[in-house]
Parts: sequence; C-alpha cells; structure tokens
Amino acid sequence: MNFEFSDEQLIMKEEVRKLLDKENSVKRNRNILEGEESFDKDLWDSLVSMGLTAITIPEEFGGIGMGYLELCVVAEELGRAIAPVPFSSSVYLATTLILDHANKDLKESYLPRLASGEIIGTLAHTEKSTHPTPDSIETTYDGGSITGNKAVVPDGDIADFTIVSAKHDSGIGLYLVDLNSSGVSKETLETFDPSRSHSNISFDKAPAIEITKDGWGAIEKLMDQSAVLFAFEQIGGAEAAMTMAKDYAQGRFAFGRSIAQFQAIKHKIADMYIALQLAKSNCYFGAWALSNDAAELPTAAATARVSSTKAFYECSKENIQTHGGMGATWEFDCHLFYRRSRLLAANIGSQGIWKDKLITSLEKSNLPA
Amino acid sequence: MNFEFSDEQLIMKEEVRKLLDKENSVKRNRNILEGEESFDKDLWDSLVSMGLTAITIPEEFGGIGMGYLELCVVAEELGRAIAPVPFSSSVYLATTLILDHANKDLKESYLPRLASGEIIGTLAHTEKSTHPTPDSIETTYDGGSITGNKAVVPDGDIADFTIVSAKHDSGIGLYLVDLNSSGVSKETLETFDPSRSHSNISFDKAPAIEITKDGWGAIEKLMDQSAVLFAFEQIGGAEAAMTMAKDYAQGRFAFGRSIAQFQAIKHKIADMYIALQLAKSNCYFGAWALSNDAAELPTAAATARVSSTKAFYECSKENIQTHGGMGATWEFDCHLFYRRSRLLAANIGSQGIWKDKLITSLEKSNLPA
Amino acid sequence: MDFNDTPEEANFRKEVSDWLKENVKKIPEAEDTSENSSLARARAWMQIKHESGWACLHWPKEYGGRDATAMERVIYSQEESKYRLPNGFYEIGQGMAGPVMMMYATEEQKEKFLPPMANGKEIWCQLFSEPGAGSDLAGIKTKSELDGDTWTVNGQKVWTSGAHYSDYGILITRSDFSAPKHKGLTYFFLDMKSPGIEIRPIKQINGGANFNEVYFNDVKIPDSQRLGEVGEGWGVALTTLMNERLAVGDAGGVDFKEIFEFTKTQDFNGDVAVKNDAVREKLADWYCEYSGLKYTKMRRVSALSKGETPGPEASITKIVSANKMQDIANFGMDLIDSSSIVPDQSFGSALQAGLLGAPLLRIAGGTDEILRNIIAEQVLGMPQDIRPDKGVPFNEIPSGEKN
Amino acid sequence: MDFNDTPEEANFRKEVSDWLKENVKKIPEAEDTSENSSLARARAWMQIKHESGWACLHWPKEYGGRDATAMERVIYSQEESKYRLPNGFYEIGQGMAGPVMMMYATEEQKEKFLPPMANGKEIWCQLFSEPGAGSDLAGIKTKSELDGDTWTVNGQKVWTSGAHYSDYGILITRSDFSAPKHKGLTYFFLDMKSPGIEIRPIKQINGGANFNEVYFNDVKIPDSQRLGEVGEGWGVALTTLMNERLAVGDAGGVDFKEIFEFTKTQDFNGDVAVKNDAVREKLADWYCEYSGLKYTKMRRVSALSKGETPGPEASITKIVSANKMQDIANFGMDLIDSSSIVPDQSFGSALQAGLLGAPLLRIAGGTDEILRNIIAEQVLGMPQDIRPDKGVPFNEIPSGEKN
Repeated sequence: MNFEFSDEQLIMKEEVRKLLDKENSVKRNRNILEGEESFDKDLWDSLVSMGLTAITIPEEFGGIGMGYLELCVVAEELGRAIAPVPFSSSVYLATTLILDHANKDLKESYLPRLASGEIIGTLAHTEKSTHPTPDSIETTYDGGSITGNKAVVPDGDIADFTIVSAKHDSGIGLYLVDLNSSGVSKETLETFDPSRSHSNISFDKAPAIEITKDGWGAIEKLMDQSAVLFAFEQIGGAEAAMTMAKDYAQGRFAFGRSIAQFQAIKHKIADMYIALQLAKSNCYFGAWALSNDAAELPTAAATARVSSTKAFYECSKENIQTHGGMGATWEFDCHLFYRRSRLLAANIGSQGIWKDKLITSLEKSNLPA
Repeated sequence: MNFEFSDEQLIMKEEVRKLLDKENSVKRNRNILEGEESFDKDLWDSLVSMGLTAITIPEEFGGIGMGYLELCVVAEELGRAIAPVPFSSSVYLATTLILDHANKDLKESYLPRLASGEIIGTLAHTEKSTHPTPDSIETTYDGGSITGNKAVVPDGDIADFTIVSAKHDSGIGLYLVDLNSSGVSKETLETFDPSRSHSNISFDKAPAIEITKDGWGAIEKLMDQSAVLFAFEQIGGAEAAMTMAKDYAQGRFAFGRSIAQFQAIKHKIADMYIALQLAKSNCYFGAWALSNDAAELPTAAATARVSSTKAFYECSKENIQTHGGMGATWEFDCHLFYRRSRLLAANIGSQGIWKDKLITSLEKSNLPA
Repeated sequence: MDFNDTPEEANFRKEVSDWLKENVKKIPEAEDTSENSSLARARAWMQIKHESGWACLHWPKEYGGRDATAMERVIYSQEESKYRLPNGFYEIGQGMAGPVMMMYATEEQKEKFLPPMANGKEIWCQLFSEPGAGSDLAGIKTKSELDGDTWTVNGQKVWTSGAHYSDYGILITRSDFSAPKHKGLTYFFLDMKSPGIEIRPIKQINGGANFNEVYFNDVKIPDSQRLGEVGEGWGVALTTLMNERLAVGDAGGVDFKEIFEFTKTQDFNGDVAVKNDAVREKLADWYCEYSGLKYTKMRRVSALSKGETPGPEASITKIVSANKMQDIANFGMDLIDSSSIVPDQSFGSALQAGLLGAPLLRIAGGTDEILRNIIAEQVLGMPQDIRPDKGVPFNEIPSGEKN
Repeated sequence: MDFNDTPEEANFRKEVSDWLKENVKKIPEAEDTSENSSLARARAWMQIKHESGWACLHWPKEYGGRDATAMERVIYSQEESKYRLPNGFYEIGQGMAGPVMMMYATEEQKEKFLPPMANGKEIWCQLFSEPGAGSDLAGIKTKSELDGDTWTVNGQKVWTSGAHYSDYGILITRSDFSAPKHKGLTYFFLDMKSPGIEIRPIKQINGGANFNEVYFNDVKIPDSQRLGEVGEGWGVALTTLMNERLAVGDAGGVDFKEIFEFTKTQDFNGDVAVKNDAVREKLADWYCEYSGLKYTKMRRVSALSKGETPGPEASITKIVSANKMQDIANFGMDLIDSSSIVPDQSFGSALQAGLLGAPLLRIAGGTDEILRNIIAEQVLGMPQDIRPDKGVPFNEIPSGEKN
C-alpha cells in the first residue's frame, strides 16, 4: 500500500510551489485585494503555461490527461499561496461539469480552450442568502434561454462563460451561457476577500445551451468533487498560516526571550499542527475517493471539507493572535489568509451544511468506513 | 443595588463551610463511596442540628422561615464539600414540592418532621433511559394507590417517603407514598458516584396521597427551582476542584521549578476560573429569580444550570490532568469531584435538554433579558 | 440580593437622569460621520458637562471634578450610556493622564493642565507601546537623553489612539540602557505639537485607522515636564495603568442578542435557523457567556458600592467577549452560506465587522494570553514565569534584532 | 495513491495470514477473565509464534527474531490484530528491554537473556517513573551506591506495569546526587525476585490495577548488570524510550462508531438522537477526528514502507483520541439523562469505562501538555523552554519537598 502521492505528483507540486514563490503570489494577492483588477492576469498566464488548467482534460480535447490527484497537489499549492486567480471556478467547477456531463460537440468546443486558458468558465448557482436547494432555484430555462438572477458568482466578471442551474419543466437543469451574450448583466461585488472577484449576474432571456436535464444530481456530485479540491486549498492555506505563526514567534522576543519558548504559543501552534494533520489525512482520503470516483466520495469529501475548513479558520485566526498587534494591521499579511479562510469556508457551502451532509452520508453507507 | 448575598447569609455560608471542613466531609464522601452505608448519618445529623433542613420551611410548620437565598449559600458549601448526604432529595425536591403544592394537613404532617430531619423525602420521577416527558410516564395512580416502576431514584433506599409522578385519568399528578408501606420494593443501584445512593423503586398498588393533579406543571417548576440549587452545588464543587489543582501545581516541581509557573498549567487554571466566574454570576441571578419567584426563573435556572454543569465538568476533569498520574489514582481525591460532577450533571437532566430549555425560554420571553 | 438602588443611589440616579434629559439635547447633532464632526460634538458635550459639574466626576473639585464616589461614577456612566455620546476622546486624558498628573506634577502644572483637561478643551494621548514592546511594555527602546535642562527623545511609539488630534501626551522613555529593564525608564508629558514628532495612522485589518505610529526625531522636552524621578518611570507607568478606566465595556459589536434575532429570520437547512438544534446549542452557550459577563459586572459594581477596589478579575470580560464575538460572527456568516462574503446582506456587514474587529480586540489592552497570566498570577496567586531579563542590563537582554 | 499492497507486501501478508489462521486456534481459550489465565494464554501463544519464527520479528535471527523490515512488522501486526490475542505482556521486554540489551549487554548476557525474552518464557518490566518524576523523568531519586562489585539500590518506582508477574526489570537510578540532573544516572537490569523489592498495586480511578508501585530496600545488583557507563544512564534510557513500540494504537474504548450506533437507537428530546442536529454536529466533529487519525496512521505506514523512520508526529494520535474518548463518553451519558449514572444500561458501562479511563490515557505515556511540547519542539523545531535545572547539581535543584 502507498497512501501518499507519487514521486511524479510530488515533483509537480514542488514545481508549482516554486513558481508561486518566485512569482510572489502572496504579494500579488495583496495587489488584487487593494487594487482595481479582478485577478492577476500574469500569474494566471504562468499557471496556464505550466499546463495546470489542462490537467484533468483528456489529450483528445487538448488537455494533458492527468487525473484528480495531480489537481489536488496543485490545489494545495494555490491555497498555500492564496493565489488571486480564477482557478477554482474555471477548473474545479466549469471544467469538471463539462467533462462529466457535456456532449461531444460541447466538449470539443470548450475543453481545448479551457485547457489552453483561452477562456475562463464558472458556475452560477446560488440565488439567495441560504444554501441552495432544488426548491430555492427560481432562475428558469425556457425555449433556449435563461432568465433569472444569480448571486455571488465567483469570478463572474472574469469568466467568459458560466454554467447556470435553472428550472425546466420537470426539474433543475444545467445550461451553458456565454457571458458576453445579450441578456446578461453583471454587477461586481465588494466582498470579504477582494483578492478573488465575485459578481451578481442577471439573465434576461440569455441564450443558453443545455448540458444536462438532471442538473441537481450533477451539482451534488460536483459539490463533492470540488469539496476535495477546495479542501486541499484550505490545508495549503492552513499550513502557510501555521508556518507564518511559528516563524514570527521564533523571531519575536519579549520578557527576555523568544516568545516561541512560551507554552501558550507553543501549544497554540501544536494545536494548529494537530488540526492541520487531521485535515490533511482526510484530504488524502478525499483525493483517493475523488480520483477513483469511489462510492466513499460523499463521505470522504464532507470529511475533508469539514476538517479543512476548521483547520484553516483556526490557523489563520490564531496566526493573527500569535503576531499580536502587528497581526491586526493591514500591512502584515496575516489578514490575507484570514480573509481567504472565510472565503473558502463560504464558497461551496457552510460547515453546518457539510456536517449534516457528512452524517447523512454515513447513515446511508450504514458503516463508518 | 446590591447583587451580593447579605452579610447574614455570608456568615451562614461561612458557618456551614467550617462545619463541613471540621467534619472532613470529603473524607466522609470517600468512606461512603468505598463502604456499605448509603449516606453519612453523622454528617446528616450535624447539618440537621444547624437547622439546614428547616431553612425554607415557615415557622408555623416547625421551620426557621428563611428563604431560598440561604438555601443557595448552603448548597454551594455542600457542593464544595461533596457531602455524602440526601440533602438535595429531601430539601430541594421533596420539601419544595410539599411547600408549594400540598394541602395544610399534609404540610402539618410532613414539614415539621422534614425540618427536624426526623424524616427524609425524595422524588421518584424518571422511568426510562431518557429525559421524562408527560407521554413517557407509565406509572399509574388509580383508586388511591400507585403502580409502576421508577428508575434511579436519588436516596430511594434512605428516604422515608417519596413523591411520585403518575398518570391519572386526565394527566400527570404528584402523589406522596410512604416507602415503608406495602407494595413498595427497592433495589439499590451501583452508580458512577457511589457517595450518593440511588435505587429503582417498584410500586404495586402502594397507598398514595394526592398532592396535585397538575403534576407536570409542578415538576417543571420544581426542575427550575432545583436547577438553581444544584447549580450552586456545582459551582461549589468546581471551585474546590480548581483550588485543588492550583494548590497541587504550586507544590509540584518538575524541570527545576514549580509546575505552576508553566503557562500550560496557569492558563488551564485561568480557564477554570473563567468558567467558574461565569457560572457563579449566572447562579447569583438564578438565586435572585428563585428567591423572588420571578418571571425570569426559567431562563435564569437554565442559564445557571448549563454554565455550572460545564464549569464543574471542566474543573474536575482538568484537576485530574493537572495532578498528572497521581490524579488518576483511587487514592487521590480528584476522582471524587469528577464523579460528583457527572452525578450532578445527570441528576435533573442533561446539558442538551437544558440548553434547549434555555433557548425555548428566551423565545417565549421574546427578549434576552 | 436585589437590583434596586439604595435610597441614596436612587436620588443620585434621578439627579443624573434629569440633568441628562435636559442637557443632552443641547449639543448639536453630528454633521457627518467624520472624526472631526464627532470630535466637535464631544467638545461641546464636555463643555456642557463641565459647566454643570458632571465632567470627570471622580476628580477632586479643585481640578474641575466632583469628588464623586465610585458608585456615583458607575451610576452616572450607566445613565449616560443610555445616550449615544462621543466620550471616548477623553478617556485617556481624564482617566489616565489626569490622575497621574495629580500625583506627580507640580502645583503650577496641575493648575495649568488639569482644568482644560476637565472641561474638554485639551485632549491627551498615551505614548507607551512600541513595535518591539507590546505585551512586554517595559521593553521599550525610545531613548531620552538629558542635556542641561532639556531632554532629547528619539524612537517610535505605536498604537497611540488619537495622537493626531491630541494636544498633549504622556510618554515613557528609556533614559538608561545599561540599567536593568525596569530601572532605566523615565516618564514625561509633552506638547504633541513639539517639533520632531511625526504621526502616521495605522490601517487595521478592518480598514479602520483608530491608532497611530508616532515617530520621535530629536524631540525636545524640558526637564520640568518629567513626572517622577529619572529612572523611575516604570512606577509612574504602573500607576497610570492602574487608573485605566473601569473596564465595564464588552467587546461591542455582534453579541448574543444580535445573533439570536438573526436566527429567528434566517433560513438554515430547511427551517428558520433558531429551530435547528445545533444552532440552539450554540446560542445557549453564547447566552450563558453573555449572561455570565452581565452578572459578573453587576457583582463588581456591588463590590464597588461597598468600597472595594475592583481587581484584575475583570480581565475575564475581554477574553470572553472578544472570542465570543469572533465565534458569533464566523457562525453567523456560515448561516448565510456562500452569500456571506458580501457584507450587503441583512446582517452581513455587522458580521463582517465582528469577524474583522475581533482579532484586534483579542490583542489590544492585553492579549488573551497576557490576561490569562494576569488571572493566574494576580487573581489566583500563582507564581510568575521565570524572567531571564530580571536584573540584567537592558542592552544585554536578548531581542529579536540581536539574533 | 492506493490502498493495495505491493506484490511483495501481498505475499508476505498472505504468508502471515495463512500462518495465523492455522495457529491461533492452537492456543487454549482463557479459562476465566483473570490476569493469570490471560498470562497463560499469552505464554502459550508466544511459544507457538517463537517456534515458527514469528516472535518479535524485528529482532535479529540470532536472538530469536526474524530480521523483518518495518513494513513487515506493520503487516504482521495488522493481521495479528484481527484476532484477540494477549500480547501486551511482552511489549516492554521485546519492544524496549530487548533492544537495549542488544546494545549494552555483554555477549554472554545476550545469549542468556534474549532467547527466553523472545520465546516468552521470561517477562520484563520497566522501572523508570517515580512519584516525583513523571513528565520530568530525569528527576528520579532512586539511589544506587557501589560497594566493591555490588550496587545497593534504595527508593521507589511507580507506574510499573506487570511488576508483579515480571521476571526481570530494566531500572534507572541516580548514582551521583551532586552531578547535574542528566549526568548522575546509572542504568541496570535486575531480577525482580531480588530481596528487598516490594511490589504494591496502584488502584486507578476506574477501579483497575494495571500498575504497581515498586519499593527498593537495599536491593543488591551486581555491577555486571549495569547497562552503559556509570553516570551515563540517561543516554541508555533515551535509547530505551526511542525503541518504544510503534504507537499505532488509538485510545481504545468508546469511539465514533460506538457513539454513532448508539445515537441511532437512543431517544433524545423527542426523536432518536441521531436526528437531532446538535447531536449530528458533534458526531461530524468526532468522525473528522476519527477519520483523520485513521488516515494519519496510513500515511505513517506508507512512510515506513519507504524506509522512513516514524517521527514524534505520532503524538497527535494519543492527544486526539484520549480527549475524544472523554468527550464522547460524557456526551453519551448526557443522552441517557439521569439514568446514565447506572452502568447497567444498553451502553452505559462502555461510557462509564470511557469517562473513567480517559483521564489516565491523557496522562500515561506523556501528558497532553508534554506531547504538545514534543510536537512544538521536535516536529516543528520550536525552542525548548528555559531550563533552570540545566547544569545545576541535582541536589541543588528546587523540588516540592525542599520548599
């Protein structure tokens, strides 16, 4: 048995990490956060050049035909570097839906351009200030077009197209809408983490292409798949925050010694490490379940999601505390991680929802793995 | 305003404390825990001699006609000393029900003997392994007698009489049964905290006297009243455990110094102090509400109960941890407090039940005080 | 045990309440939400208070106070807090600088500086913390050197609230780097308009800028403005901090009431959130903390009313309320799910303010960790940690920069 | 990333599995639940293992082992753990005493003592902890004095499991009280039947007595039974502790699965408990810990299989699982409400065992606090705390008794 990524995957991870270090991704996060741009185009181009947007896309559609394990290691590094790019929207969400549900024509039309980074996609699903349910979707698909309002669409003002969940006559379907087409209007939002862009999007008879009529099943599956990938971003961020705290403590002196000698600090950081290791191990199982499309995926995804959300929140919060007053200043980077931890905790649904999903999946599986 | 007990009440508290110290109540707890006796008769007699069983009973019924504030300070000291006596059953439960609901004849018959300690009473309410509800009561009152099985009756094998909750033709009533009468059989139980005795009691057409037909209302009220008194026992116990931990830490040396200098220990004990102070302040409000029979009693009682249960559990649990290996030995007293904390947490219903009651009371009051 | 005033307290409360009712309306509404506008209102209100004898009422009458008892001060502040009044500007001056001036300044200085402090004409700030000296305040490095009758000060202070609108400041400096840490400090007051002072706002993670960095470049201070002896500034600083305002305040911001009301309307997992048992359980925990702090405060006021001095046990208020706020804000955002990152929700901006405000609250005025030390040492009498810097010349104590 | 064995691992696993299937049935069932009965089974099983070459398989063949790789050891233990076998009696001998004897004993001694250790005929115990030296093991005070070729030992050890049925013990003593703490220690092995040894069981709070106090009254040990040089016992002790068994085990007792099953049948507040959202949320938290530990263990085994040495990061297992057990037990009892104090409920005795067992688990083999220190220092590389006892003669180090 080998419950570890392969050497090739670990080398790829290291390459991505080096790139993000070299490109100073955290500094770029701050530039986007403070500036007017929606994302860092240069960094995005670098990631595209490495082929990262093409990982899960088969070679026949212009991709490089690797799997989700490779995507997991990339996600961890993007999370560590709190990269200000629309990667999760375009790769975890839009690409995965097209790969799993679109017909051949659509795949041929979209996947090569997604792989090459020529276009960026996203998902427009949420409408209200609650977790979406089949009953809560009011956006409608009728006669080849979409009408309705979608809220807090990630990278909505960057994406070239979005996949939209909408009611049809017998359920919820998924539809592809070109965001430059008529009937689409966007409003960019101020959010808790401005290093990643979000918009409200209104559709008024916007032309749409059907991807699947069983949209709800597809969304549920996508939530599980992307939960694993988001979880890897979260443990990457958590580990970065833990390391910041440790490094700062070692260099900070008070009462005649390094504050890293104080148990209040050591034990705080040990607790971060514990939360991180539990989350990371759950992420590994999530990666296995995702890459094998295993029956355990709903349980594995929820477990990875819940523990990684917790780990990132704890680590980013207590990283500020470890820094003392300076940690609460805009100038220090601590808050960039704190903001990102909240964003990732919100993006695909809250802790309460995922904890409930976890127990529901265990009830169904009738045996806790 | 004066949100503190009166000087007289504080003097009474001090007197009770001195008595329990002098009588070595904690040692007596161990004797009962390890021995065959159900309670410490000598200690009980000393408490009776001080008039403590007579506190809330009016002078006309042989009592001393003080109020619940006096009973609260006594409860705190009994809790601190983890006294192995049937005080809560006889005073908080049986006496209160008779005072509030019995007719004059019953009062004249029972209260003077309760005040003088000549008889001991209790409440037989629970039947199953869940929190009792009106629907769960299967014990029946019919034609002047009680039939059914009551579980885990506190001091059931010590008490001379018990008040029993039972179904009548239109609801749940409360009935007084002499435990020496025909049709009563008892089984003494091994429990988590053998310093306090509990029994199962079966009633087979046992003669019973009606106290009230609206037994459920009376029980709900009693739960709130006694929750405040139990909560005072709990903060007494919590404070004793915190003090044990602190004193032990100061005298225990490792790595060349008192372990009380280590932040892991200091902060643990500071956290005990915080939990204790929050609980104590909530208890004070509970005492006010109880003694004034205020509309806030349900909220105040639940708040005192929830926070004191938490404080005693935390303090007794972490007191063992602070003692290290020796704390986990039978020989040290730490486990006596840990056991008592669990007993008091269980006696009148669990945290989950009381937290739900708390929010329900706040929903009803429509304003969080 | 009761919540009612004694007859004396009731009389006093009525006097206060009547006076406030008549007088609060005399100050103009704020023109806008700017600091200047708020400051103008604050000055106007302090002037009114002063004229009627209600300004800094715990001060001696001779300096513009009222010689009020601690309990009277509590009652006044309870009544005044029923109105939204901008009193924060004067907390440092009237609460800390004033008392320390009374103890250490010359009669002449007291007569000159205390009345305008009391009537609100002059605002004071506190120049204590430094980038390398926060929790360990005695580790400050701002240097003062005496030449003749004049001191020259160089260095940097941080977290100085109100430095930019203050007229005067109280300042702690190191006059002897070869003396042990607590022995080489010297304390001054100074004119904030002195040449060589540069003030830069600090932007906090919540976007606010309530604090400043203050740089000292050859700032001159006459020796007459020294408070206490040369090298004995630490004692003066401790006195100042003991006079810190009676910390009655909670963290401020989202608390139990706000989240409870929110859960009554916000949907969560198929019903209003308050009907979800997991939500109820969290609400119950927060209510117990909320209620516990509320009645802890009442117990402290009762102790005050008996003439007892409030001890450091009040430290629990800040630890509990700041952490509670952070938890509540994070949880409330969870209820709003993915839309929660947009502050423009029914309750979103309050939650966002809580989540971004709590981190500083957990640090300012003593971190959670320092406050737990204080509880263990000063309340429970546990021993101090080993202090390797004790008795060591300051310039030989390890610091981050030296390694 | 997969859960499958490599072909070599699969072959080995099959060999183990086949052998176990055939051989486990050879040992007699326990006659009763007594320790003696269990011990007899353990001896019988170790004898069988030894005859087929499966006893202490990580040992060199010459002393009765198999020269197995770490991964083979893991596979063997995974397969063996599918049966309920009483192997605990040999953990100290084969896991700790054996390896240290291999390093420090004479050839003659190795030939004499290692084979009966390997075949289970002789059981060893460890005499390290003392009443005043637990977390701080180097603080031991049991005194050894050399006269000619014989040492005389006086003092008290504590928490010695199996002292009463052990044939031999490994022992650390202080031979020089004026040397610094870590310098004056000397290490021995000795016959547990030596005159002057008195063994008293320790009753734990859960009523069990798995440990002993061991008193030394002028116990004589020949100098030939010294392991390592005089005064260098600390190094030998560290070597011993590094050989501590690969801590793969969780706390044992109530865990997620048990509480999850229980909540499916136990009523709580009007429905089965698992339908209560507050219960579900707690279950989810415990599942995440349970699952996190399970896969952390798999990651460690994977590292082992690549030849990496498992580091102290395994410390998290005990912290998390012991605290989880305590929480689960306390919560489970809450679900049973007031009846929970009687162990005779469907699930009550398991909960009671958990609540009374967890406190010792949180302490034995390193307290939560010590393990957090280890994580911070040894895994994350943070600095040690200040050690005032460093380099100080042992008899000048402050201890509780001296104050």
